Amino acid sequence: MPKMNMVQALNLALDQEMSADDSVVVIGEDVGVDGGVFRVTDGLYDKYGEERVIDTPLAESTIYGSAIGMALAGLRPVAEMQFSGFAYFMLAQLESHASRFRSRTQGLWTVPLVVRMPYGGAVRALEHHSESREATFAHFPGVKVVIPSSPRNARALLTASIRDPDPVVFMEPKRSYRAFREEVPEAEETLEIGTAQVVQEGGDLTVVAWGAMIRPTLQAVVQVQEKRGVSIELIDLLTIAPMDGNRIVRSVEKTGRCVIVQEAPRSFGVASEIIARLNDKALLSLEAPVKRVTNYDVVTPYFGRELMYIPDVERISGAIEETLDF
Amino acid sequence: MPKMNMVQALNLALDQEMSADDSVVVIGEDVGVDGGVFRVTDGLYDKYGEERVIDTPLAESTIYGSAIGMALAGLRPVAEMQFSGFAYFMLAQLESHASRFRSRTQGLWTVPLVVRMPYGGAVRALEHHSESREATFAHFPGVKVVIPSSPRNARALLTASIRDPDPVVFMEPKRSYRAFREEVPEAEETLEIGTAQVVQEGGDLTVVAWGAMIRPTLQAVVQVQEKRGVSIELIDLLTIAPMDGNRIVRSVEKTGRCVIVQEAPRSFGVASEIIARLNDKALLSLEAPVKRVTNYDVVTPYFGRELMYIPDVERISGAIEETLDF
Amino acid sequence: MPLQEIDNFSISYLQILDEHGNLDDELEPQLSDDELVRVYRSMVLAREADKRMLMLQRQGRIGTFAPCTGQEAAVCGPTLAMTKKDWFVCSFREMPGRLMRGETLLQVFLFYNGYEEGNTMPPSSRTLPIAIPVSSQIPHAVGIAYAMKYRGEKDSAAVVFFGDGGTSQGDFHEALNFASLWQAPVVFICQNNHWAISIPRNKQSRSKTLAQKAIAYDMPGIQVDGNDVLAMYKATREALDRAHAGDGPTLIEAVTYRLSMHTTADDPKKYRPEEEVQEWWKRDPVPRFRLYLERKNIWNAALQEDMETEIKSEVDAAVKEFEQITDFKPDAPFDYIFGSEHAEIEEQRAEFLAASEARLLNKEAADA
Amino acid sequence: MPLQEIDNFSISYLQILDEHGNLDDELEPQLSDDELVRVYRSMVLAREADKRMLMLQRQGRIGTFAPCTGQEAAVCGPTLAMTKKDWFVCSFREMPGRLMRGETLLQVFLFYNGYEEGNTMPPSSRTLPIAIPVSSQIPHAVGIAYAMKYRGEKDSAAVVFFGDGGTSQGDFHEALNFASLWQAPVVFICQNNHWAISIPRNKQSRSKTLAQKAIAYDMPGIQVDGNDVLAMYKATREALDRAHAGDGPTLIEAVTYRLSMHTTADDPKKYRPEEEVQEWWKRDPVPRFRLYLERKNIWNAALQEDMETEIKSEVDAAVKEFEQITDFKPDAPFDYIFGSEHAEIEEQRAEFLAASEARLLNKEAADA
Ligand SMILES: Cc1ncc(C[n+]2csc(CCOP(=O)(O)OP(=O)(O)O)c2C)c(N)n1
Ligand SMILES: Cc1ncc(C[n+]2csc(CCOP(=O)(O)OP(=O)(O)O)c2C)c(N)n1
Ligand SMILES: [Mg+2]
Ligand SMILES: [Mg+2]
Repeated sequence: MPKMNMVQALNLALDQEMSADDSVVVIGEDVGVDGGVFRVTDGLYDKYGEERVIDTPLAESTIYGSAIGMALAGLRPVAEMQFSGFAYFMLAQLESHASRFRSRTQGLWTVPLVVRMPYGGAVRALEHHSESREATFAHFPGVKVVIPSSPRNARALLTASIRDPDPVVFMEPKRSYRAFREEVPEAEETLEIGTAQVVQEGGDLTVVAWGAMIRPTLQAVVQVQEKRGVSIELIDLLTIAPMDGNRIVRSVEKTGRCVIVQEAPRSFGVASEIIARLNDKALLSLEAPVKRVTNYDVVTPYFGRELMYIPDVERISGAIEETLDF
Repeated sequence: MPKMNMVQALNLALDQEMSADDSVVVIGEDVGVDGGVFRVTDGLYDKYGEERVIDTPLAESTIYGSAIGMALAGLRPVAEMQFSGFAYFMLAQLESHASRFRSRTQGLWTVPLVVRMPYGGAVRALEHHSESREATFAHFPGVKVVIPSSPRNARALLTASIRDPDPVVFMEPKRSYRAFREEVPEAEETLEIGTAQVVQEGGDLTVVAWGAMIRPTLQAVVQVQEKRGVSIELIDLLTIAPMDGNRIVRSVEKTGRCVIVQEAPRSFGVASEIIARLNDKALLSLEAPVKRVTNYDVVTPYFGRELMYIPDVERISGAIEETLDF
Repeated sequence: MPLQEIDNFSISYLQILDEHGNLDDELEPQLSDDELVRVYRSMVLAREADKRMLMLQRQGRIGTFAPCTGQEAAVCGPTLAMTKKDWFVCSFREMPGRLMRGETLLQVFLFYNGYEEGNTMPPSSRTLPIAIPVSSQIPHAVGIAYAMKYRGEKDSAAVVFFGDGGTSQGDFHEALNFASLWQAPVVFICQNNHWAISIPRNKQSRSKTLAQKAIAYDMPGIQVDGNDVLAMYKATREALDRAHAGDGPTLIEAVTYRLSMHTTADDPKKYRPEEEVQEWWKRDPVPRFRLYLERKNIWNAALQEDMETEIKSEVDAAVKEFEQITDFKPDAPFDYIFGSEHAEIEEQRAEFLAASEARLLNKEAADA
Repeated sequence: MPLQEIDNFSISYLQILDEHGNLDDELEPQLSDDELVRVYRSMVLAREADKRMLMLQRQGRIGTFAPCTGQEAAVCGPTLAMTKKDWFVCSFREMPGRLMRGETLLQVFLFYNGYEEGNTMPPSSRTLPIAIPVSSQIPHAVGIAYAMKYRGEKDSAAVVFFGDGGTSQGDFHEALNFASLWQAPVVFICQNNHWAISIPRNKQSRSKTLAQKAIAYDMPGIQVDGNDVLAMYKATREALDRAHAGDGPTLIEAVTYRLSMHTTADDPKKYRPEEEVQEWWKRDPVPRFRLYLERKNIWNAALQEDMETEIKSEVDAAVKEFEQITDFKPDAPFDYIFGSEHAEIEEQRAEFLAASEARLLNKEAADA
């Protein structure tokens, strides 16, 4: 199996789906000739031509809105928002239409449409290039929100998203784009949307994380395990909505303790929803309050201060230890 | 004190603030000659003229975006979104700018800008006119989100919002616009933003609600109190963000039980954040899981089915009883 | 070369049958008698449906709706020019066109009575459901047109309707720009009915015409008498021909008038002079077109009477049928939220059903 | 009146000093020698700053930035035409103008090194911070202009900059429409530098000029040689005069070129032919304007040399000063999230400070 970084793995998924199905088209700013500002669509323009790899004018609402039209007419567009920070411009189209066509028409009309967007911080970027707002999308009924964490699951989830019958917001942790390589099978591979994954099993505490947070979380887990001789279960959420709450509940029923690592600001984030699910179904199993390790409720500072705000190994391991000690 | 409905009370707040301060201007679709589709701005056009009560073209992003400019230049605009369902069109301006100017410039530039929007269901309206998406706004750091529940607190909170130094999203429960009257003092009155209110004290269980949910919740509370001989504390959130979590925590430390009533779909809503705060600070006081009474994670159905989906007295009282019995 | 004129543009106006019934023979489109009667009947049916729905709404038997009275020609003319292979993408005020596309009054009534069951025009109808957020449907039409072009369906184009207010939205601008760059087969039809709720046309844009907005995109733009069904037909037909031939999009401004209220929730007296409305009643598209048919000797009072009787009973029947339907599946929203099954949704459905049952039991207990 | 032309429009082009240094005497603006030298120096300073920042970026000493090389005339000409009472509303590529408005290189470097401390032009400067979401700043300018009009500040207008890519955004359209309806004192300056990252101008819009988009709003629109600082000055001056006189907004398309990369994160070789870039170097606005100054006998090689030395040391000094600043308050973001105090924020600040302290202690422990 070839080793790939996440950019290459995403490119592989797009390439294979495009080659298998000519209804798959790619649309966005700079996705064509330039191959995307992160090179995720590199080579596709040369291979599939400008009709299938569509360089658009600078207008997020109509990139997404016209992709809705394409999906209604039978295509399977994969739209790109250059950065998730500019996705607010298309939120009306997502909320008003993509998420609603199926319900509006009792299943007659559907919008199988993936929108990919790099998200998250720690890449020394300018303002608006560092946010992590999965909760915003996840709160819209009818939208699936997927966040991979590694090259292999990124490829499998993107493939599954393209084949999915519903609108998918596919958020790519740009910090992880080139951070590491992993073996990715040439042969097609998918992962079920709506299913969280146990990265490692453990009995003393459950940690839930997703996206770029998986790597520092795993480091923290290993560190605390070594230091304290405990075993920690790590769950990678992978799908934010609809959330696989039961997987987390089962784990916490076993471990009794839970830490959630969220890159986004604290309040009204995904971690709160996880806590609510644990409250619903596993309250009596809890031996300590669930701990949220998150960014704070401030505007993400420019990159000079950014790394002090995003959860890091130290804060995560600190939270794990505190929760073990409670 | 004159008795007013919420529309009149809001109108009073606008009128008094406009008369006291000529930097206050009103801007939006149909807010002028027509007096707003719900008549909240009725009479202001005649009184203050078209320069201060600005009928705009149909373009939410620039209604809000130009209001940002007015605020930067020293005015205190009160913008109206005709319905919260169309506020997605201006979310980019809210997230990218209104919420950020203060942080961006370390306090040098600020955006004292209120955006009013009718929200919520149960008024037999067409699609997009029934949603309750306070959580979407609340998750953006730098934005204050305020939801009144009665004529009197609506007036006091709108006055406070107009005087607030920060961007405020002021969500008006349209179902409550004309549902009842209340005495509202002529003399100016404000309520502190960021502070929840105890509507009634009680020792056996805490109920938290906001907006249009306050009325059915109060009914349910009274019903269960009578039936069961218990005393229930009812908290009206009033400000969604920044949330007065400590007020709820103190209450639940006392009662040990909590029910939250949320008109919005369940997942990633405000109720989850409240549960997370209780988990943080009052977990050991909890004698039962916190119960969420909410809409479901579906697209709000058209009005034929809508009332089955929005929390009602029966579902609320059922949840209270279950939580008491746990 | 200091200050130099480098380009110029013009905008034209099309009218074939004027408000007095005068006809421009040279421009008269060649339509069969059947087609002429079909479009006339559609206009009359729509007018009658509006009336009945207003009554039903006032009686609380349906919810809010947006009447199309006065704009029948501006909607039916273009719809007549379309084939089933073309896509009909509308806003919320084009019921006359929807009926021509095959939607039934039953569906219309169900929809306006708050049931998704009214939205049952399938994808094969190429008729999209109503879109409420102003102008949000325009990008859809452009994407559909792109798909048609991509699939090589040369006789398929998208026709999209929106209001004068709609021209102010960002989506209008972005979508016209995309369509122009893609040379996509789209016909943009602006229903300039002079009002966007209480905002008059001249407070929506300072431009003298809305058609001239096409110049920004190097797109053909034309202003048409929107109360002249022949002109609307012809302008759309020509735009569709261009679209089908691969020559790209067109913007048509239909100059018409909203003779009724914005929606049943609106009171136009608050903002609109009654005299203006009266002026426009004189330009009513329906009698104008009837006169044309009569002059062509394909219509007369007897035919009119028959048709009116027929339409009335058609509407009566639909109202009756619609009010008999009551077995709406309460938990249908859970069926249609996703195309795949998810535990969380199913758990919530169970909770919903349990709550419904509890409600029922309580009710029975209370009733007993 | 069947098919009838009802309106027509034209677009003009302004150039005063052409790329060979030929001057149109009649159009030449009457600027003092001081003003001419001031704007020339600004252009040269900006060019030098771009160079240095590119170097710093490559060395990891600052972060991503968007060079303005090639567009100095298109930015500095308009800025020269403004007074302190006018508002400067820019995008992310107008550093030359920001410097003219009083921003220091120190502020620029701090900003691009990831510190809000660089954003310290106060409201009294009437110079807004950089706006990154494309075209999102245009509505702000319109609102500011409205406020000026409302306050009766007749000598104040807003000048707003955006790119050719920016014309595709909905906010561009909506804001121009508002400005036109309000007859607000705004000058819209489109920096048509022919590229929006990898998208060439002709894939951004099919219209021959971007200036003609003004026709959609019944607004004066003009295309100007953006590499001719005299023409840019003059066009802006006239637009500002109109704005100040209450005659409303103007759209100016500055035809210029992005000689450098989009940002330091971009590699234009991937999409842009080198020959095109070379062609545009021949139209470089800086030497063209120098020639003009020399022909006017207010500039020569000695003055040039002195100025270059001065600028170099100015930039050196700023770099040095900037790199000495290291005492950034870690928890400043908590100070500036709201204008009022809130318990939740303060509790989180305490948590943040505790975590920072723990991190420090851990580090000391590890180091020991
Ligand atoms: C984005 C959005 N904003 C506001 C509304 C509320 N609204 C419904 S129709 C309307 C006016 C529409 O005017 P126009 O486009 O001229 O169409 P008309 O109603 O005249 O057919 C408004 C403001 C809406 N539906 N969508
Ligand atoms: C709304 C939005 N979408 C995407 C981007 C990413 N982006 C930054 S600059 C740019 C191109 C801008 O082109 P243009 O408007 O011509 O300005 P130029 O960069 O040429 O100065 C893009 C796509 C952004 N900043 N904002
Ligand atoms: Mg209209
Ligand atoms: Mg450009």
